[in-house]
Amino acid sequence: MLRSDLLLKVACRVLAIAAAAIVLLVFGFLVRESAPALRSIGLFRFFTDASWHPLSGEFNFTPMIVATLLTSVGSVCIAAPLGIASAVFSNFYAPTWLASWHRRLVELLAGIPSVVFGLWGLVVLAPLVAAFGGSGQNLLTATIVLSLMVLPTIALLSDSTIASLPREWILGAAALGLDRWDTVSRLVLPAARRGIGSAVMLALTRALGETMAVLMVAGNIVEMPRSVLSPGRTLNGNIALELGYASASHRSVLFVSGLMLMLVVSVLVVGFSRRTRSPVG
Amino acid sequence: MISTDDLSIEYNGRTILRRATIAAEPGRVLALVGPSGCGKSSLLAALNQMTEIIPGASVCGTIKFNGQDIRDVFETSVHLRRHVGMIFQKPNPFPMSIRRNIELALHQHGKHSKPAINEITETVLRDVGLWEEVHSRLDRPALDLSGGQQQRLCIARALALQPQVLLMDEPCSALDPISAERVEQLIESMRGKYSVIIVTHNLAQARRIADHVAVFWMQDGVGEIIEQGETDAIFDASTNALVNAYLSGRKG
Amino acid sequence: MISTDDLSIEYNGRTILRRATIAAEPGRVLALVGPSGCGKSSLLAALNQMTEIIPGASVCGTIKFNGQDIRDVFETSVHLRRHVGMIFQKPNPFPMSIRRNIELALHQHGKHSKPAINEITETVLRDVGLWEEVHSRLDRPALDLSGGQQQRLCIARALALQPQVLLMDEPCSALDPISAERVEQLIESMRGKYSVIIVTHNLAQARRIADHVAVFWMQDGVGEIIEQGETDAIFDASTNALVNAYLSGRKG
Amino acid sequence: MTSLPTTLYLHRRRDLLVTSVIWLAAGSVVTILGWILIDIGVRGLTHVSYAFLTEAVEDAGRAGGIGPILISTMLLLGVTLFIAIPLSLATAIELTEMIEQNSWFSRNLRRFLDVLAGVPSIVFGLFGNALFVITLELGYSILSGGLTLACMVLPLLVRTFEQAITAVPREYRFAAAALGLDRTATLFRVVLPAAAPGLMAGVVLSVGRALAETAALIFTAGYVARTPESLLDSGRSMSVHIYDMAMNVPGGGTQAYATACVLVAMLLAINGSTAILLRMAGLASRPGAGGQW
Amino acid sequence: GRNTSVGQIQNGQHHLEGRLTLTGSSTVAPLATEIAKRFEERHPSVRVDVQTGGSGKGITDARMGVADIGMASRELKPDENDLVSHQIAADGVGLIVHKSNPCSELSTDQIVAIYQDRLNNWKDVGGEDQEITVVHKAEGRATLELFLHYLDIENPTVKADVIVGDNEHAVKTVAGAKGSIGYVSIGTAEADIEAGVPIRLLPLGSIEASTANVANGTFPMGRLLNLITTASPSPLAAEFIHFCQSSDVHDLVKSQYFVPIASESNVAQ
Ligand SMILES: Nc1ncnc2c1ncn2[C@@H]1O[C@H](COP(=O)(O)OP(=O)(O)OP(=O)(O)O)[C@@H](O)[C@H]1O
Ligand SMILES: Nc1ncnc2c1ncn2[C@@H]1O[C@H](COP(=O)(O)OP(=O)(O)OP(=O)(O)O)[C@@H](O)[C@H]1O
Ligand SMILES: [Mg+2]
Ligand SMILES: [Mg+2]
Ligand SMILES: O=P([O-])([O-])[O-]
Repeated sequence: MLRSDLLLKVACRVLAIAAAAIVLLVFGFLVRESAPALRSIGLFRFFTDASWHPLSGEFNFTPMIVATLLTSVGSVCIAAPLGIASAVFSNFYAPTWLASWHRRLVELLAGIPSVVFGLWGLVVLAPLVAAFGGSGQNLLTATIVLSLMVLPTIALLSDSTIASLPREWILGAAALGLDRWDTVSRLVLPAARRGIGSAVMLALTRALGETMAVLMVAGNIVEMPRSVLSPGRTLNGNIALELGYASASHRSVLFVSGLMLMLVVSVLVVGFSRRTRSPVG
Repeated sequence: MISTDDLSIEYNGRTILRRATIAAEPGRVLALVGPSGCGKSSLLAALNQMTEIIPGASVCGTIKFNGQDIRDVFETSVHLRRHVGMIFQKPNPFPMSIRRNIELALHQHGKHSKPAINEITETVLRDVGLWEEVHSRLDRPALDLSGGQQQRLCIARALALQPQVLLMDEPCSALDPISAERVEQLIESMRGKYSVIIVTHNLAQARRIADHVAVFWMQDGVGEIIEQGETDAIFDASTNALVNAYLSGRKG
Repeated sequence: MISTDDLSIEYNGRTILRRATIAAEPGRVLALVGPSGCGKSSLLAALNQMTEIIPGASVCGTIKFNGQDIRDVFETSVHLRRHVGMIFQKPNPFPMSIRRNIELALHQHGKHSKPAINEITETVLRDVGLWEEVHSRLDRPALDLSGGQQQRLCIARALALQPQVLLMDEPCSALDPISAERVEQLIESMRGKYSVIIVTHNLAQARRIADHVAVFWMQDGVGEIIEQGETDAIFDASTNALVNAYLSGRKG
Repeated sequence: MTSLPTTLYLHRRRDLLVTSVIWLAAGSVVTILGWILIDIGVRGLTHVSYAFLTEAVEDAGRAGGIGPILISTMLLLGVTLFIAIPLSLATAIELTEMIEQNSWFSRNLRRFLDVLAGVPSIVFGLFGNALFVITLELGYSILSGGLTLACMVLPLLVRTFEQAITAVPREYRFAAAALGLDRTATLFRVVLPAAAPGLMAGVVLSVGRALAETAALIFTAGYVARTPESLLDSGRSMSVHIYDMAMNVPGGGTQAYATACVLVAMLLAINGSTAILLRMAGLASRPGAGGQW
Repeated sequence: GRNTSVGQIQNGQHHLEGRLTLTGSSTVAPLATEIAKRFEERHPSVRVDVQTGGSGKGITDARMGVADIGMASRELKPDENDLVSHQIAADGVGLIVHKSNPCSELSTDQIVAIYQDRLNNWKDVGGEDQEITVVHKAEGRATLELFLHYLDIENPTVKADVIVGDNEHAVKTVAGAKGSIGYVSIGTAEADIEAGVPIRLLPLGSIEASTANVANGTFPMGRLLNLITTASPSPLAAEFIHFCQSSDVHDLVKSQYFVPIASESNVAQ
């Protein structure tokens, strides 16, 4: 092998490992910071305590885990159909000029700060949702705001997956007299399901990780949600809300919620990659 | 069966085929031959209105089905394509099971009963000589088949709709000689049942299977049909010097 | 010049070419003909060790350059390829300017002086008859050229390295007849200067331009060379029935 | 002729229905997102002026402009891309060109990056604070912030880079190899230039993501609204400023919206200029494969 | 540490140089930023970096030496008495309701009842027939501690409908929901009312919630904004704190809607 090629190979390997190592560093950091709490409180009480009042020594995370999963899964459930529809729209239904404008707009939205989404949710959306009673800051509002934030991710990645399908398939379908929707629903979407699946997965991790916007509209009460109109607090909202005011032991407990969140994400990611690796029909 | 009248095709305003007039007769095979780029594939695409979904393509002139303008006969191009099947140069089975590949179009065209579909599946797979080879693995991915098998599956899939016309764009050129021969036999066996229009670069093949031949040539950068007629007449007794040069391999 | 000795090629353990022995002589044109899928392109790929970068491909047997094993002559395949150029069926200029397309390989092979590069660029573009057409727009994207121009640019790009052997895989088959003729003339003009190995499906073309012909056939699903020799001897006086059938268009 | 008029009639009705649903879905996506954009524009656009872009922050942000904040944002972005692009490019190359797909290494590398994509931004903030600000003694600084953001956009960049590189036609690689280019040259002179539109799209997405980040920056790049004199100075990014104006400084609302307008304009400019750059380099992006129906 | 000041007094009082880092309370940060700017103008070789993050962070950072000065919007707790606090301004915490809410006054008992969910309709306290939405702050926040301390209740007994973080979060929440009640820094509320945000400050007992009443000491729910240092701050830090407490910055304190502290106290306290 040529010297330059060897150099490239080594450099890529080293940098790739470095990139992967960042996760380990983050994990290590979280473990280090949460160790005191885990040691003094133990894992069990995070699920069995009566409530979340860290200053009064009560540390129940369960409602927050539930709220986190509800809002992020819910937002993906809203965003996925819309995002996929938007990708199908720009590939099959929109006139060419409109398709490119549509793409551009969605791209633009991918870059709007979460604070701005949160602000919009707080100032515009929540008062509308307040018509159902309360402050309008609840899991529903949070889910809607989150779904808007992850929508561009799903739309753009699905779009590029669909756009990269072999054109022969689409011509073949047309030649068989399949109409547009049959082509999309029976051929394009099944063929693109891997790419779309990983777009949805990325959106889900993004939704799980979002902090500021959710914090601004979720209501942040630590309570088992009774309906979508109940307020709720997510794990990362919890960190952002309390960390700046936390004393040493309280702080450590908050890191446990960070660790918890990363575990949830890891389980989802590993589960997902297991599923997609199995051969597709 | 299907015919054109002074058909011209443009891509993005550039004419690539000028005033082509052809006619496919029921049960006969028409071969389109000629050098690359003179619009043979484009003409096929126009015949089943695939040009509609090719960005930038526009067609002018009339296409007739049994003597009537297709726009009067068929409500939409989807209806037309049910009667005019098409096979491409590169086999393009869908990324799903063999069975699904055949079912898909049947569903679209309103056949949903399981036994009926199974029956059609078996019939068409037998027709293309694939049944023996694949009947035990109908639910395996079609992409696992060899190239020749894939192409025959594509033909079977088109036959399932009981089309009246079959358009084939160099159906053998991506296949190994044995598969190619099978496909050729298949076309042979369709004579009398379907009207077939086939584009081929293989002049010997054209001679073997076609009843009629249309020879395309490029004039001033635009494709044209420079001669057409009975196969033997064209191959043996053409008076056109270009055609003779092309068919004898001296040009193109 | 370049030759093989009992070369076999496998893809993922499946042999597709068995014991091929060919020899390209300096300044002469060798044509490889035969039906699709019997390993002609694969043989070309093996000759300049492109098989190294095709996943699953493996080659056994020896390849010689001027009588010596290429592994002894050249340190790496990169060095070999500088002496053995290759042209593909589909013109594949890089998506950058015409000038960059030619410069790129020169840079790699150690030529950096601007005037020298400009000179080579002009020479090779003249050699392929493209200079008049493009000299005023050398910095425009190569993809804006027509197919025929692109193919000639690809040839020019290969010639810039002053290779001793040129491998061509159906270089005309994607071109319109006029471009194809120009490329054919170009090959004609290279006779005596380069050793050329060309794969073609156009038997007439093979006859027109080749000094030697090797005929491939598929035996039990594996490609083989069934006959080779002087062009006229093969076309007119082959004793092999298969070869005769193929060359006269009755098979394949 | 065995035509099936009833089902075909149904199909036509269905096609109309589906078409309306898809247009409706795409329309509502555009409407809601357009609503947000217009909301920002209406509340902030009148306040944007040349002075707003250049002046210093006054009265805790209620008065003056966002000059220093723009500069800090640019520097942060610069550091982020300077670190993240080579790192992600190398990782993407490793994943696409160097190792077997589906090998143990590639599977786990991908998994790690996927997990990284799910790390909450606030955790990135705390992590960056512990690692860069404290352990590496970089302090609250543009450098710390940029490094943290680089870790954050890494998974997104790697994924888009990977897609862009695999989309480069194999013919280019073959052509390059046939010209005797070695792997390094093939990669850097042929494959990456050919992938440039896709790579750019990835960079633009990541820039958007980096520009949008708040939580991670408060704890790393900090809050100082002065023009930074070096990369070791603290600097406030636009989104931190938006957050502060909206959530912490009473009467800062207009400023928050005006800053958001500038941010959106900046994204538009970046989007537009990359498109122009690519066109100038003769590297127009690929059209979609669906085509028109 | 990269944050340690190298402040030194050269040529007497007026040539200072070095860098100071402040972290902590988001309430104090905007004010500190403005004071820092003026301080830098007077001492061109000094850089004062103000970071935010919350009172808790300010106290921790000051103790660990990560920051030269911490900012806190609350008093130091008994377990924090290794540190020294320096008051720079005062602030009050007032109850806010939506502007359209006719309720004119709440007694302490009523507030407690509302926050403990024993009273949940405005008509019971002189308003319209509308449910009360209770806006509360997150555990650890200084305003929350002051509020609970004033009402003399424990946080776990509070049954809130919404928990918010920063003051403006509370303001925007109350402005967006007609039936809500919350509590924020009086300065914040006044600034927002001035800017046209539809909220209203409720009197506490019968005392008007206003910065004026905080200044004259009549408003009962007041708090001090503090700078926190270790027992021996660097000379530069000491000089800065001294400046913060001087009348030179009273206009800045007022412009940030806080109340200047009348008497100049000693840095060393
Ligand atoms: N989608 C398209 N957009 C623009 N131009 C096109 C398109 N498809 C084909 N062309 C051009 O139209 C001309 C005719 O192409 P066509 O494929 O019909 O020729 P052909 O006779 O089938 O050639 P071949 O024998 O190589 O298949 C060519 O110059 C080609 O470049
Ligand atoms: N990369 C590859 N991986 C696996 N199989 C391959 C690959 N390339 C070619 N083959 C197979 O090897 C056989 C020979 O292919 P090759 O392209 O060499 O034939 P050919 O003689 O050039 O045919 P044609 O005339 O169609 O170009 C074919 O069966 C083909 O399917
Ligand atoms: Mg064609
Ligand atoms: Mg080949
Ligand atoms: O940031 P605080 O002032 O609420 O501690």
